[in-house]
Amino acid sequence: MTITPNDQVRADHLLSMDELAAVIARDIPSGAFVNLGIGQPTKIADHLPAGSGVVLHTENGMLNMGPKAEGDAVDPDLTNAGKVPVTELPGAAYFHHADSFAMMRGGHLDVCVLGAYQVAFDGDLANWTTGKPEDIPAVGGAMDLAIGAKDVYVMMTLFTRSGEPKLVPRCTYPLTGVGCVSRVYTDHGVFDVGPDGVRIRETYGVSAHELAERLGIQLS
Amino acid sequence: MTITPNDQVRADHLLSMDELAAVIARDIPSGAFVNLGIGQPTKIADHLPAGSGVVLHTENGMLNMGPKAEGDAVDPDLTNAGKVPVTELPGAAYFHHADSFAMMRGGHLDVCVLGAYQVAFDGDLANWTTGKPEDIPAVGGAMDLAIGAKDVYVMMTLFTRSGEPKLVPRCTYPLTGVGCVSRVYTDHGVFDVGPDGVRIRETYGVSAHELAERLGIQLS
Amino acid sequence: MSRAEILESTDAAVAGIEDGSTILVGGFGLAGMPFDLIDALIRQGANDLTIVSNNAGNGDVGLAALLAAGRVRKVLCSFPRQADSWVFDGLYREGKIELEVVPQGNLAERMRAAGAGIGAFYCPTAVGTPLAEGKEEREIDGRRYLLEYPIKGDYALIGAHVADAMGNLVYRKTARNFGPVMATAATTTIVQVDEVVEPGKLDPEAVVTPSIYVDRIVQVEARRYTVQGAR
Amino acid sequence: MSRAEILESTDAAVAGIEDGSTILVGGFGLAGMPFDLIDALIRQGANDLTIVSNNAGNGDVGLAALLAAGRVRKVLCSFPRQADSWVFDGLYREGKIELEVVPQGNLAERMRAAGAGIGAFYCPTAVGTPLAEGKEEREIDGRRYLLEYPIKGDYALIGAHVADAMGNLVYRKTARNFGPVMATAATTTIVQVDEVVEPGKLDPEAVVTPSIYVDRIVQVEARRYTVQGAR
Repeated sequence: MTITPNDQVRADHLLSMDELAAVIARDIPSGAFVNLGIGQPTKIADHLPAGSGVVLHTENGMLNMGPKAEGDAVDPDLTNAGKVPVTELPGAAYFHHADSFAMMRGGHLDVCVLGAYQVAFDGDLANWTTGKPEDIPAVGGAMDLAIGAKDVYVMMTLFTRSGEPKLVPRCTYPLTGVGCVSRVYTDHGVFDVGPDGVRIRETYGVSAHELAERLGIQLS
Repeated sequence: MTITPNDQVRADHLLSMDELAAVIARDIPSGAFVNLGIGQPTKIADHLPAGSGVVLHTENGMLNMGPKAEGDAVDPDLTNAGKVPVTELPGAAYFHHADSFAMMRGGHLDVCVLGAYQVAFDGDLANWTTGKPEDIPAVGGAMDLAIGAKDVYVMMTLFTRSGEPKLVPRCTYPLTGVGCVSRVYTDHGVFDVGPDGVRIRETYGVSAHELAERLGIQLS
Repeated sequence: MSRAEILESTDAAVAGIEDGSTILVGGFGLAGMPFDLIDALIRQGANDLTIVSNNAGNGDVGLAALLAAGRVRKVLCSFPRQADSWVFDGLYREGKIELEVVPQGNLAERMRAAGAGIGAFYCPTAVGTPLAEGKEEREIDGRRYLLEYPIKGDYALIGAHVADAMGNLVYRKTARNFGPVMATAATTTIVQVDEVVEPGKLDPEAVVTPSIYVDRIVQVEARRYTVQGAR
Repeated sequence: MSRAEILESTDAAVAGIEDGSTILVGGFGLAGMPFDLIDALIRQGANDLTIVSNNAGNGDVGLAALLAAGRVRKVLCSFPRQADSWVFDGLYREGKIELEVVPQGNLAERMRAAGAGIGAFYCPTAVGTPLAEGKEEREIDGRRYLLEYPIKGDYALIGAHVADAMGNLVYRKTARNFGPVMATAATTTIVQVDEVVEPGKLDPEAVVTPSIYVDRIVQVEARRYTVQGAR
């Protein structure tokens, strides 16, 4: 396992999830078709520049989803995958679930951004269940998204509340997908992952060397 | 192979294809969803009684197809599977080819009526190619229709121009489907076919015994 | 299936559903959820049911009420655990209900396969995960796939927006979700709609579920979605 | 695929198609046939093509003209032999073109599989017939099935009725046929339409091909379908 350090520290502090959402929004190519997972990734939509031409997909059956619906615009027949009322932009299209997941699984989305419990250096993803016996398993569309988009990004804090790294040599939580993640955005920095191992792209409030050390990886 | 004779002769002459179409139209249940194959079976539509509620499917992507289009009603974007211009009835629906064939192959049509080169006593069907080296093979939707409808009827003359039976112990032409035909309507009579063998339902201008003899079958 | 029947009441629409049936229930959260048909099913009394639906009930209404009435033996769904799935959670932890977790796309595609006459299909979802256990794996063109089988229903209960008297259906926005797929996968499809119109009133280019897939239709009062305890 | 491009000419729309490409060509007879794109493809000059289409050309126009120009190595289709398929018939009898006959439903479903990420599927069509030769057979729940693989295109050339500037498409009547399926199965989908409108002008409930499947759009003159020699 190699790690390519990049000592260009891009911020003097750890990023908030909102700041991180802005970083991800900046990296999404203009005109891309994108699915934003339930939870933190939803924030990314608020940071997409006007005129970016990014088209949002929601797996419950819609392309060109608009922002959250407020007040009278709330329509219980129009929600995102998190069941939050949303709006429709000009040029939207609705389709049923088999067509929506065919779109995902057929590799037509350019980017999807998911939360995660753990990501492995080789791109394995764990984000659907802790596997604890008392947890009721629930997968939703996570496994379909993991294998579906051309690029799967993860958005997460780099460490758990108790300080354990979530970017790991090998996932200990049950997998969602194998080798499917290509990039990991965290409050401490951004990492490329995959068959060639992990590479630090940029860091926030910490040097790449310090980060490598905390992740327990020897720099080559 | 057994044959159950039924000496109730229903006509004093062999039926024309038009008369046979009327016989088949009479047997199609009210409200049924039906696909009429290219060629002779198309005639059946002209004999469906008003108010029969029969809904016609055409595999190029339509339910509730109306009669042939004439004059100004001809629209090159609206044809049947034989590429003949047709019309649309109130309550029609259009769908693409994958949806149309899913409808057929999923067993949702009640009846389809096909032409045939040969039908075997056990319901095997041969209607897509003679298998002669000089013939260019072309199958269209024949194999999908053969396995798709709840009841597959065949409409054909009982003998070739040279007098060979087309209802045979075993097909010599290449098969379209195995054991898929349930009933055969011919100018000489109507036959049920299937795993229990062939049964004569009614005859036209000929007795069941005479017919059995011409088909080369010993009555039990 | 022959022509759709238009029924006067939801009770007539669910008549005859047998104990032990597999029932496909449409909806994603509240959107497209056939609440009136589920209420009628609770009154009808069928027992020992297998329910196929995206979720396993919200709050104390709809599927949650059917579960609470003890009518359900097994649930196939993608996402049982939600903030307000307390009825299911309780039954599950007490071991009173079986659960098969199916990835959402597989749930949809396996029902499509049932409706389309596909015997089984190779799918890339869940390869290498715990949900691959017991499934046949095959490599095709360098990619790993799992073999998935159809999910067929005895009945589908779905919600749509408008039906014509032939049985053609249109839906509203993301309330479309599982309805069109479930309609193809069930022996008998029962639909609650906001409105029934004469044939010819729906645009044939915009029909989503063609009449061939619809058996029984009942018009219901417009639903207020501000259901206590369900979101 | 990123946002659809709207091009000024059919020549621009077919630019860059490489020799040896597999091209999915929409249409069933004349309905939905992208004549203008095929004419541009003939001018463009790509050679050694594999064409996937329901028929193998009618009369002397469209696909028949592409075949006559000697650009096609192989045809996958369900029904090559027609009253007016003399161009194909001649090439085939002279051994100048390869033919793979595919049942019409398999043609559609195999392209759907390509678009939907399905690795392969078991299908009841053609069991026990000469078209089953070389295919894997499996019995599932007492019924026999053949294993069928996806058909993927490098390009799809299709005809639609109206596009919005995002790339959403609607079709007209039975001219819809293969277009929506082919659009999902090709790396690059090129569409000729009668009209391009602003986003928001198409009813989002009635869009048949969502914009994600469309790469290039060109508006063409309304076609007179009374083509000599083609029906």
